[in-house]
Amino acid sequence: MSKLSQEELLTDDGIRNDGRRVDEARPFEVEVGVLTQANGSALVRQGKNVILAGVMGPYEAERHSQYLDRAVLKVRYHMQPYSTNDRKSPTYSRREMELSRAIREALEPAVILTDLPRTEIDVFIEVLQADGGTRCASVNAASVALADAGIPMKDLVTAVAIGKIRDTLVIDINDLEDENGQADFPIAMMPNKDKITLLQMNGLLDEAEIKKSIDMARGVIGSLYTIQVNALKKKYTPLAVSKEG
Amino acid sequence: MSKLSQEELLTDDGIRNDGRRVDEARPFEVEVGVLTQANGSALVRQGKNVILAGVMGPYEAERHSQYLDRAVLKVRYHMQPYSTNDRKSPTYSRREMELSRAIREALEPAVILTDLPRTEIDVFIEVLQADGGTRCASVNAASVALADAGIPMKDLVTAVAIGKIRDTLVIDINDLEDENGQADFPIAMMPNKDKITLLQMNGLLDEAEIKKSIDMARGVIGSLYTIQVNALKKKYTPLAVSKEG
Amino acid sequence: MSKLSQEELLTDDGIRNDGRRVDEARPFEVEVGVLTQANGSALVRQGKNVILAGVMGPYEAERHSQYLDRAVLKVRYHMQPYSTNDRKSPTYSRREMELSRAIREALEPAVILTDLPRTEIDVFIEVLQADGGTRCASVNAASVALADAGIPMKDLVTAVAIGKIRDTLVIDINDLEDENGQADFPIAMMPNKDKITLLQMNGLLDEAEIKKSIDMARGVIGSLYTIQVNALKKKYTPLAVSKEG
Amino acid sequence: MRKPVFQGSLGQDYYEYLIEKLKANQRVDGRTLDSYRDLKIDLNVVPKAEGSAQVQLGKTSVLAGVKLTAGVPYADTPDEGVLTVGLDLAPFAHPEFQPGPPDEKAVGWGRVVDRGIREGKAIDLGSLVIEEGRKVVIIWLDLTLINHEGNAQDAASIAALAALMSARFPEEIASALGRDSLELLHFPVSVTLGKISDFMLVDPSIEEEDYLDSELSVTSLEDGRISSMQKILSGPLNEEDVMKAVILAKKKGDELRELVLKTVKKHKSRANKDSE
Amino acid sequence: MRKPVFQGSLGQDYYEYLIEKLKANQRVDGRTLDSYRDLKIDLNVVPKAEGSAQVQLGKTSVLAGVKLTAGVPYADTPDEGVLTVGLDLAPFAHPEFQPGPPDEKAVGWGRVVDRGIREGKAIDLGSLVIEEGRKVVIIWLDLTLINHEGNAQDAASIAALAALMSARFPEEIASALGRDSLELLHFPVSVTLGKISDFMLVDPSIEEEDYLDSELSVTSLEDGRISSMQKILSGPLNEEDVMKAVILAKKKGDELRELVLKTVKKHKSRANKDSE
Amino acid sequence: MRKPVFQGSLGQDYYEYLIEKLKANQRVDGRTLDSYRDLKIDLNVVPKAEGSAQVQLGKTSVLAGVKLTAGVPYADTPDEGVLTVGLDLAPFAHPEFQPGPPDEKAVGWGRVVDRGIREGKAIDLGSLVIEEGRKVVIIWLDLTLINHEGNAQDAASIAALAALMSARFPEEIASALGRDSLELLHFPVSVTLGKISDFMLVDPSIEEEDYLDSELSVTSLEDGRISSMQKILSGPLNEEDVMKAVILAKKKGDELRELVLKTVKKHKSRANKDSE
Repeated sequence: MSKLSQEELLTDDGIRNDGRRVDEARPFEVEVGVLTQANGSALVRQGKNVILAGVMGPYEAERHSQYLDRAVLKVRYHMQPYSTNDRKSPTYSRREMELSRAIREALEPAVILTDLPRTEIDVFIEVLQADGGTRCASVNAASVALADAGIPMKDLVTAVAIGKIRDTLVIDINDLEDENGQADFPIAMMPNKDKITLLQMNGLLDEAEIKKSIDMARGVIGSLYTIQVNALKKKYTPLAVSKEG
Repeated sequence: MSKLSQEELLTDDGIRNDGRRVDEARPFEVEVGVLTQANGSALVRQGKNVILAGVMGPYEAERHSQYLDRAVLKVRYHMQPYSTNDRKSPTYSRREMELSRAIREALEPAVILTDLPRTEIDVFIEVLQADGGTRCASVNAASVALADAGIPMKDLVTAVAIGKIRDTLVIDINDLEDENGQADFPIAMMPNKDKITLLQMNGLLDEAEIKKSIDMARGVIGSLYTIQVNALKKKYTPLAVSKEG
Repeated sequence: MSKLSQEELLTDDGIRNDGRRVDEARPFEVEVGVLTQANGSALVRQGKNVILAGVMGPYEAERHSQYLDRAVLKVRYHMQPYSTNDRKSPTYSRREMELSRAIREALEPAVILTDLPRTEIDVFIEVLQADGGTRCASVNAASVALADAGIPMKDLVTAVAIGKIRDTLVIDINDLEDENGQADFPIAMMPNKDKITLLQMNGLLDEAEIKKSIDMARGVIGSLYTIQVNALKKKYTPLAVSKEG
Repeated sequence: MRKPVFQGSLGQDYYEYLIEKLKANQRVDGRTLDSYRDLKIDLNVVPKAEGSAQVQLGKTSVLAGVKLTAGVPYADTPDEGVLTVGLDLAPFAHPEFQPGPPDEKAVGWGRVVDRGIREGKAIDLGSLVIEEGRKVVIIWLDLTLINHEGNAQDAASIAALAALMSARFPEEIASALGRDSLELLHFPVSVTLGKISDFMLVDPSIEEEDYLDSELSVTSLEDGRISSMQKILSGPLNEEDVMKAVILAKKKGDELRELVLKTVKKHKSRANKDSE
Repeated sequence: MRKPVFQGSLGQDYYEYLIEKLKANQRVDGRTLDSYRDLKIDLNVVPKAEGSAQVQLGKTSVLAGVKLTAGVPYADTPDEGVLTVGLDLAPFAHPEFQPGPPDEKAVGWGRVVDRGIREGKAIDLGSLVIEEGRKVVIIWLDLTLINHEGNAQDAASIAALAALMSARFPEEIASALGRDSLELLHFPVSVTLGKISDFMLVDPSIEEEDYLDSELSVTSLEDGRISSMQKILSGPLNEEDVMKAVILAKKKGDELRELVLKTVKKHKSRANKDSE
Repeated sequence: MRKPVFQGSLGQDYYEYLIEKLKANQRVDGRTLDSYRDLKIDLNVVPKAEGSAQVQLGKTSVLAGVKLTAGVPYADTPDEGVLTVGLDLAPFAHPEFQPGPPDEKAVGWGRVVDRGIREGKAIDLGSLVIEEGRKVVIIWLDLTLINHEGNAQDAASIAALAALMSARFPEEIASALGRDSLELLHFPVSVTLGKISDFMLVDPSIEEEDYLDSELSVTSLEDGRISSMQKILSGPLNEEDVMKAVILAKKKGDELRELVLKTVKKHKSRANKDSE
């Protein structure tokens, strides 16, 4: 991918490389129940990200990994080889391990694990197309899939990444902004509880920018959450990866 | 390996590169009971293929993989690094996994698995020298080794690969014919039942050629079968990989 | 590492490349109880080798690997990537597997395994800096760590490598002498029993040289043993990898 | 986990019900023995890939992604491009699938797709050389089974063909080769038949798969030739079964192929219109 | 193995004792909520490495080794050196650690160190080019947790910084680049805070870690900017928690950084004296 | 799985029977303490390999295959060919063997063969350079234990020597080097001794191996020098044991070596006759 200057990423008029304003999130679509063999599932399109999440379980956990007083939640985030600009090896990488953990810990506070002792719940996430902020889009897909599976939850979890371009904070960064920008700051929240469940930051931000980022994220997350909830209210949709499908 | 033309593989007089006629199988030898630690074993030489098969078991299967009403049959096909023209990595490859499965499914119909509930039978195959049609030679070795181990069987399984050279169907193709020919069509049968238990085809054949291939295979398989049976009637032979040994 | 001639390794005056005489061992230091989470531990500096050994257990062995009449001793020798002149891959290598076994078998005769039926004892060895004879230094560290863990033992185990340079036997060879010398002959003994528990030789030695090597080793081992015992008598030392620490 | 020999996961009663139906030339989902479930093909579903397709065969769903890059040829074929086929089972596609490297099943499905294309000479690998011995086109064809409701084999085969046909070279390769797509020479399509008792049926559903004695996948070309056959499962076949399968595979293969060609054509004309 | 949700390994009583203490702004080992355990830094502990450091934070001990070699740059950054960070858990460092490839925990700690350095632009990778596109400096930073008594994250971060600062190029590289060390532009230091109930405390001990609801590691630079943040564990945080953590991280980061800088300075002047 | 300390798989009675025999300088299979089982060597058993041999020591059987290819030397030895030794346990060779990467046992046997050859300078690696720093001969020596009835070590050592001695370069290498075979400088042969109680015996059978306290493999050359020693198992040895083993290893090594040399010579003269 060629390198872009800060000016190419954000014009003097405040327009970003994909035409958005600094406070404008990407198109966000959620389809629920798109798989038949999973207990719950969701397809999320966030910008050009296409993320499929499926939940298997709850089922009885194997003896050596079960807890007497709660469920075990496992998360596996995996990218398909064709999902990225350069072909990705299908082998599970350290980065995928790191993201799987971050996503799991983002979801755990919302799942009422103690309602399901001795069981295991598996969340499988496949990135079909990646466009920056895949971990946020994955959280958005996974929390809806968990709800679709009927797993008891305190709240949904909703996520968005704040970025910094040309010393300006921008909302819901895409691939080019992630690669060439000054910061990548993914945040997940339980919207109704105003609690942060995922927080990672790479880049350079000062104290004030961090505070402002969280406030910006809170706003977007409210809108995305509404879309998640509406999707859950709709009935089963046959899976079509393509928007036109 | 240098590429050969169809004319080099089959002369106008119908003579193949190793001197055989189109309907002539390669020399086929079987020795039984060549190993002392295996419950059954066989060494097969089919052309320049040298294949050693050993059967371990039946023994009690591990709890999580056992069936209450039948035995589990496992097959592992493995090539020694020195068995091929170019040195092969000793690591188990996808191709070896694919062939192991094909060989297992070729043998399963002949083994009376329900006579041995809760047990496991392991068939290990080592290719010591490869010369085209190793999967067929492996089936021939493995079915004799199973019989040598006293495993109850409905029939032996016997296999041969039909090929196509210069638009002519030929029997029991060797390495050069496999690499440079127009088709590779391995077939295994239970000879007394006239049932096909392995069938794979790579190349380009039309409907009539497919039918003719099966008929040709049936004929050869009858001859090979007789050699297998005779070998089983002989007593223990000390293992000598070399023919002169 | 550049190659050195025999004359560079040993002068006409009998001085080795690091200033030692042929019968002079390297500085040898032992610190005991340097780790808090291990049941026993020792840090050994033998020349420029820095070796850390930690013992976990005895703890109840897993069912499928436990013995009713004795403990299982496991040893894992591992080199840190920065421990060698060229960076070593952190992946566990065949050489590390080979050395782990040699060290385990060097220790086993000294441990009274039958005093601890059904248990497992794990000895973990990390080479922090390598300077020739790491397996001997590892044996020296591990046997002290076992004693520190309170594992019942018949004797300590003490080791040193004899080498051959310019057709002369030399004691306790370093890295350069190992790489460029004529032989590497590591020997471990239970000093009070005068029993050999590790013996490996690479190089070219005749019968008389082998005998002389063992006798030379016995002498050094006596001195090293005293240092091991004294270290065990001292109290807990906070872990400092550096000598000056 | 594999099922016991004489009993599928739905029990012996279901088996008898299934056989009863088959005797009346019917299947439990209402199809006849030689009819496929509905087939739906979406193209360019992963725009970041050079080619992509989603195939829905009933509720079975397979995604195919094609990446086209420039790379070094194999030492023994310096004058040919490279085709690499992989097949991944998404762990949410079926409760029995486990994450990790492809197992025997996945390898098998992937190899049949690979062989059907390669042996059918669908792609002229010799036309993919940028600089002999140094730089050729690498075709990465990656398939993902995202929902498994039976007959993953044929869905994968169709998805692979559709993705390859609709793939476009990245600029650098297009200008080096002077054309913008792979231009297939042949159009291999797999047709899978299952045998239960004495009945042969096409496009088995997942409920039927549980009771199959054996399965035969036959890949045919548009000219009626067969480029790959693969028997799986441990039940034996008769010669007549095989010949019946070959004939049926050609017939059904033609129907499936036509749908692929039509879909790709429609897609290309729409794409051309969009770019005008 | 992970602990049950509402109970650390020392039981419920210990939890109540811990909370009681925290209410009085005290911790079970006598510290206040915002105080670190004793920090000890030894440099050049592995002389065979180009740089090395051992950090002891209380009884937690981390070793950092830096190897500097010449190698080929990544294809997409031909004008930059390469930084590679690995973190290994010595199996004797804690009873729950297993030998083998790094697990989720080890990967996490290593990545925070990596990102703190990389995102903080501590090293000018552009200055590490020997021959553009062909030969650059490869920095192998390997960390080993040799005794785990809590807060491995910060110990690793400090060890990494100290090892990088004190590293010296091998002769060949030094003469090619015309300088003998990495010359850091910034000095990132991680400060880790744990949250138990409503209390935020720095530098959690291993006993406290067992009862933490969540943990936040904040890496700051000497100019007050933050180069990396990482929340772990499954308890949620409020916005105020985060902002409180950022402020505390800057303050404590300054203290820790000063000690690193002082130690390295002392070491270098001693090394110079030795070489005179 | 390893056996309990004080009991082999055939029980305590067998142990006492074995000791009783040993006291009378006899072994359960009728041999004296210092006699080998029958040794049979077949050459060129895998004609596709450049060299190969099957060794049968009693019923223990090892196959050695040598492939000779041209390849790139190691960076630190640009003026030397490469020797690579691997040893594989065929899973049918013994009920305790598992398929998969070589375990501790297999690695150990392979390494002793490797070291015996390498340290004994049997092959002049410096004579295997086709183009310095770029192209040298790679020797792939792969050993397969196909039937394990005890003393796999010595069978592997003899098979390796025989295969190397009888190997012939492929044409391309032969013409580049101006000779057609490896031309060994020395002939290392391993002799393995087992210790049970106070008895040392050579060439232990598999029944005896179960009761061995320790084992010592000594590789000697034709000039009486020792090129490798390896003690295994957890029983200790005395100095006298070692020296006794060395003396016996030289004596028995000479006998085994003579048989190898004779077999290779016969094979070569027959091969020459065939090619006339």
